[in-house]
Amino acid sequence: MAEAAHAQPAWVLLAYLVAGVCFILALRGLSSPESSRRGNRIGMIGMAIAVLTTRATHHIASLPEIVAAMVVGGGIGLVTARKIQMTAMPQLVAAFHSLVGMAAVLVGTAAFLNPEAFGITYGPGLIIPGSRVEMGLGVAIGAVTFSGSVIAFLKLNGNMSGKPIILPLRHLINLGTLVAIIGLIAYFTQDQAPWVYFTVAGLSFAIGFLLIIPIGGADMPVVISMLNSYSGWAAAAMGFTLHNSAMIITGALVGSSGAILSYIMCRAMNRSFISVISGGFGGEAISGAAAEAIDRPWKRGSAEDAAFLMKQADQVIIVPGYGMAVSQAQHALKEMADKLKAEGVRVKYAIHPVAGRMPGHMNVLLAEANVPYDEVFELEDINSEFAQTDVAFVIGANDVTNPAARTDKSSPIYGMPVLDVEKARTVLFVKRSMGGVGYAGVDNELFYRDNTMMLLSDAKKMVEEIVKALG
Amino acid sequence: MAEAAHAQPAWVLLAYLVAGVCFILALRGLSSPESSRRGNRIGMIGMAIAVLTTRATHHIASLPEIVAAMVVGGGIGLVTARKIQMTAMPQLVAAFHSLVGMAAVLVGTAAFLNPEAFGITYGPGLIIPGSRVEMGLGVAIGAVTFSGSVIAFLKLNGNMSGKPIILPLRHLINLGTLVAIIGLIAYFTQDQAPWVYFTVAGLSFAIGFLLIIPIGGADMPVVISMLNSYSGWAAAAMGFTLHNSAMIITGALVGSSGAILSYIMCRAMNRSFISVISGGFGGEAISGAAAEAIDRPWKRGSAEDAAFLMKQADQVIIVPGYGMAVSQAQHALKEMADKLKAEGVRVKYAIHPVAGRMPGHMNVLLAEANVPYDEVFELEDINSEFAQTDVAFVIGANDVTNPAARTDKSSPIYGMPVLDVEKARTVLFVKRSMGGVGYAGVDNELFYRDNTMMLLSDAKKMVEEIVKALG
Amino acid sequence: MDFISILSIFVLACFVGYYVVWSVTPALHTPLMSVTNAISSVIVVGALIAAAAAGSISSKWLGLVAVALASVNIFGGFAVTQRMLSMYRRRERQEDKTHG
Amino acid sequence: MDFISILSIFVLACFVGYYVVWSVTPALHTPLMSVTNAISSVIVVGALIAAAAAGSISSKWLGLVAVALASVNIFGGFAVTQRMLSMYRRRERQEDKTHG
Ligand SMILES: NC(=O)c1ccc[n+]([C@@H]2O[C@H](COP(=O)([O-])OP(=O)(O)OC[C@H]3O[C@@H](n4cnc5c(N)ncnc54)[C@H](OP(=O)(O)O)[C@@H]3O)[C@@H](O)[C@H]2O)c1
Ligand SMILES: NC(=O)c1ccc[n+]([C@@H]2O[C@H](COP(=O)([O-])OP(=O)(O)OC[C@H]3O[C@@H](n4cnc5c(N)ncnc54)[C@H](OP(=O)(O)O)[C@@H]3O)[C@@H](O)[C@H]2O)c1
Repeated sequence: MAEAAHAQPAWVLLAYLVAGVCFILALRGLSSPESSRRGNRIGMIGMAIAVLTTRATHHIASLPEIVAAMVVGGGIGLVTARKIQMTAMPQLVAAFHSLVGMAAVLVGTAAFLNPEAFGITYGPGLIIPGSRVEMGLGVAIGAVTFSGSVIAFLKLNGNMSGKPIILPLRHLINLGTLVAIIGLIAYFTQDQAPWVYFTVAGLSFAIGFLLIIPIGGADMPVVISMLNSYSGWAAAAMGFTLHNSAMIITGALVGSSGAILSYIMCRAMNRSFISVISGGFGGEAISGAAAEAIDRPWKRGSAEDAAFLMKQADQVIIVPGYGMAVSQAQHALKEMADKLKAEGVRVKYAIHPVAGRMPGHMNVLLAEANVPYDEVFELEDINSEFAQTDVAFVIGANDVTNPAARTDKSSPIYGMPVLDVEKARTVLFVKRSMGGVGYAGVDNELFYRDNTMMLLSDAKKMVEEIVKALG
Repeated sequence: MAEAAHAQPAWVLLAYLVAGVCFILALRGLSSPESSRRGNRIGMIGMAIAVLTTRATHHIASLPEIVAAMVVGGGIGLVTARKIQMTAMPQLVAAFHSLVGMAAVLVGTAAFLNPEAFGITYGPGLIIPGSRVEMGLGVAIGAVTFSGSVIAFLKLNGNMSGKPIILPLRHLINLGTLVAIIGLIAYFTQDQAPWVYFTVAGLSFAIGFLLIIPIGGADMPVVISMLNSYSGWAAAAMGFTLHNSAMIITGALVGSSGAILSYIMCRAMNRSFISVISGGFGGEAISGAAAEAIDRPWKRGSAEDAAFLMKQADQVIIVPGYGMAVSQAQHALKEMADKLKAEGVRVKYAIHPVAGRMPGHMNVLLAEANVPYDEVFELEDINSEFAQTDVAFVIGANDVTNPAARTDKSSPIYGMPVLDVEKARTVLFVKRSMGGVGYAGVDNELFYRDNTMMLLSDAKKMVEEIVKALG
Repeated sequence: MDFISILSIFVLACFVGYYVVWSVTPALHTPLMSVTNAISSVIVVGALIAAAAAGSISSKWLGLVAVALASVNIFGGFAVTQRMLSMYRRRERQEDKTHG
Repeated sequence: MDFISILSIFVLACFVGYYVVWSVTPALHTPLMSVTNAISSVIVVGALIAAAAAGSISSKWLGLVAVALASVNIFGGFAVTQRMLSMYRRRERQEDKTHG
């Protein structure tokens, strides 16, 4: 009885292993766009194997209800997946994470209420102490994932102000809650009382909120990746409880993926992970430098000027940034590039690793607009080309072009690698205003350079006008 | 009783896991020279953990004998490691592989004779059928590794002619032997008779010889890698028998390493693995093209000419090949480069991925001569620089510079990437004769180009003369 | 499967995860986020066990809700990933469309 | 450890092996060959078990010979790898030597 879940027939264990391998292959497929679609299908197969194996090995008393639950959930998922705007991907990912977190909490609670079904008892109603720890950790991580993701979703979706909400004494409160959670999980191995379990769950929900509200809206991408990582560890903890290799492999994959993406983002922003998590940064950016800078002279251009300049060029490099995503200018941009190509201009896209607000943000938007991915280059591959380029067309990007990252030690982005757009013969900047700054809240000296022309307008409108001017 | 080996205490299993992880970290360290030394030490720690754990969990009746065996073996190993010439590395690796193969055979035989000690019985003297398969596979792979490596060693060390020895009907004989081995292993699960076991071992020794003798001496590097891979799979098979995770992890690491290195070599030689293994290629290279080519005009230079040309140069790129290894010219070469640097010449080294006779061959020789590894460049990183280089100094390399790989579809090296030495203003070739060809047995059109000067001599002697001429 | 086996699998899976994620091309980091999301709902296995069990009504309903939530993720996650991935195209095909 | 656990460990270890070997820099492929050689003598574990057992004299002597052979490899393999690796040096130190 005690080891019921662990004494599964060999083919079941094998099936879960195969499912785990399918998930590995799904991520492996993402090493290139060609193999990625096949990889995704292998991932689906893996999930089907996991579900069918579970279905086949558990006497299912309530098949109709389960099918109903899957149809309802699956339906909602499919419709959402079809309808969602590509620019809303960050929110979607946050929302989906919250569901995984909630599911982990529910599964943990079900296992707590009915441990026999999970084969984790060593006597009537008595849960094996090791499983209690795993269960406690799983529920705690799941709850943090849930509440944290909900806040991240609300901030990204604009239902909640992106401003960091700073409580007094927050570090003390967080630390206290964390210690309490760990202490209660330890105590849980001695006393299986419901109040212990539910207090762990409750405190974990609370700390999820507390941890995320002080973090500014703009820092949410790092938070989402971190929560992604957490949802992986939650799945792994459940996998330890159920001795299920598919869950353990998945947990490790998802856990690593989130951690590595957070690391990549922090490194590219030149900030430590701790400083992101401790919050208070990245709210509505308003900077002193911006206000004073407006006095400096700068050149304004029109759509016609831009069209004229680009038509003459041999090569134009387009540098998209967050502003392109906000105004959804990618389709218009593609049209503009096609027009230019028809005029014999070579057009390339230069993508900074953290342009936009999440990893790969610009790539997915350009792909949506049908830009072939072999015209799209990463920073290292194209940075040396700006010097031989006639026009750099910067659309809604700011920080990722800011030379202060190279020269000004006091700048918050100092040390981040940037695109050398200023080496191009002419630099065009599309943005809405001279005062508006980007994510890091700093002004960009390039706006005031001689070879720069500012195209002040919403990105999409400006590009559409350029397309018109190109005739 | 039956599952004795499998019912080990948790700390033992954990210790073997830790040992396995140490081995992973040891290979991981090799991703850069800086981390490699630490990695190697971690590997040693892993091995110590594995040995000490085994020692601690088995009642050792014969400790003095075991210590004696380790001291003798270890002593021989250490002395060999200290004395060996770097140019003899291919032989050394082959010799070491043969020992691993033999050890696997001996362990398998010991387990067959005394299965109780390994905890693989289900009744007095009766071996679990699954373990019989694993044991049979382990012994077969071990025996192939042993006899194959012995032949490889003899061919590489010159104790045996490098000529392929082609038996009539060899494919049929090999296939028959292979089928017999597999059939006997299957039969072994039914009948545990000694004759079955020892016939498997005997046939496997035989097939190791048969497989390797038709392969020419020059193809031995691929063979060694393949045998490396085999020794890994033999260790993994033993790991399945002993349910030992350290052995399984090691087996998978070593198995992959050998397979990947063979793949890299075959790809760089533009030959299929099958064609290498089926043999008959790469003996003493004598080619018709070479004899006829001698009539074409070519320019001969002296050490003084070479010294003069290089002294005048802004940049010299040195391209070492197999001939440098044969004549052990690396130290003299380093001296020459130092002299040139003292004259203000920029000196770089260009390494083709399959220059020499084993992966990384040139790198280790240059490292031995104290050439800093940041002066040493891989093909992709330096190939574009030849066009801006005054002198390409090709020493004992032939195939890796042969433009026929790009232009002549009928050439055996067609399709292999090569170093574009001919783009340099002057190309110096150091080799012993005009007729002598390289591994692939083809002449090199570059020898007869206008901007080529041939320096005919043993590589080491020629370089020493150039050093003298440089003053 | 004993605890050490599970632990071994976990440790090795962490190595695999580390390497496999670093080898993902940066251009596909957004699909990576959504596909990891989809696969992390393998937690549905636990939800199915809970929902299938006859023992406890409350546990059954918790399980059913968890099945529904995880299903949103599974179907939504894979579908949105597939939708994104189908947008990544090379120039060749592109040209076919434009000039075809 | 049951067979499936062992198999799972093996499968995952193959993935790890694949990635870890591809990430080895080509300049260190020769040391890679010698260090894999050294670690593959982990087969010494089996040799020790055989040599330690009291049951059978022949098996014991086979074990002892295997211990000796594997020891050649262990000590020789790691030592020659260390010797090779200690030769790979950057320019900085080099310069110290040359001009120092
Ligand atoms: N990608 C990631 O993974 C990630 C994650 C976390 C943080 N970050 C951070 O995000 C930043 C990304 O840099 P970025 O250069 O892409 O963006 P940015 O520096 O945030 O600048 C965005 C620019 O777009 C303009 N803009 C906004 N809406 C616009 C619209 N509708 N039309 C035209 N322009 C508009 C803004 O100026 P106006 O207001 O004047 O229009 C601003 O100059 C970096 O600092 C990076 O560290 C990235
Ligand atoms: N590295 C690997 O992993 C590996 C593995 C398997 C096969 N291979 C193959 O090996 C070949 C390597 O190309 P490579 O360019 O390095 O060598 P190569 O093409 O084999 O040429 C060696 C050259 O060195 C000369 N030579 C030999 N001994 C010499 C001495 N004592 N002094 C001066 N010159 C001497 C030979 O000409 P003389 O006789 O006239 O002196 C010959 O031209 C490729 O074909 C590759 O596919 C490499």
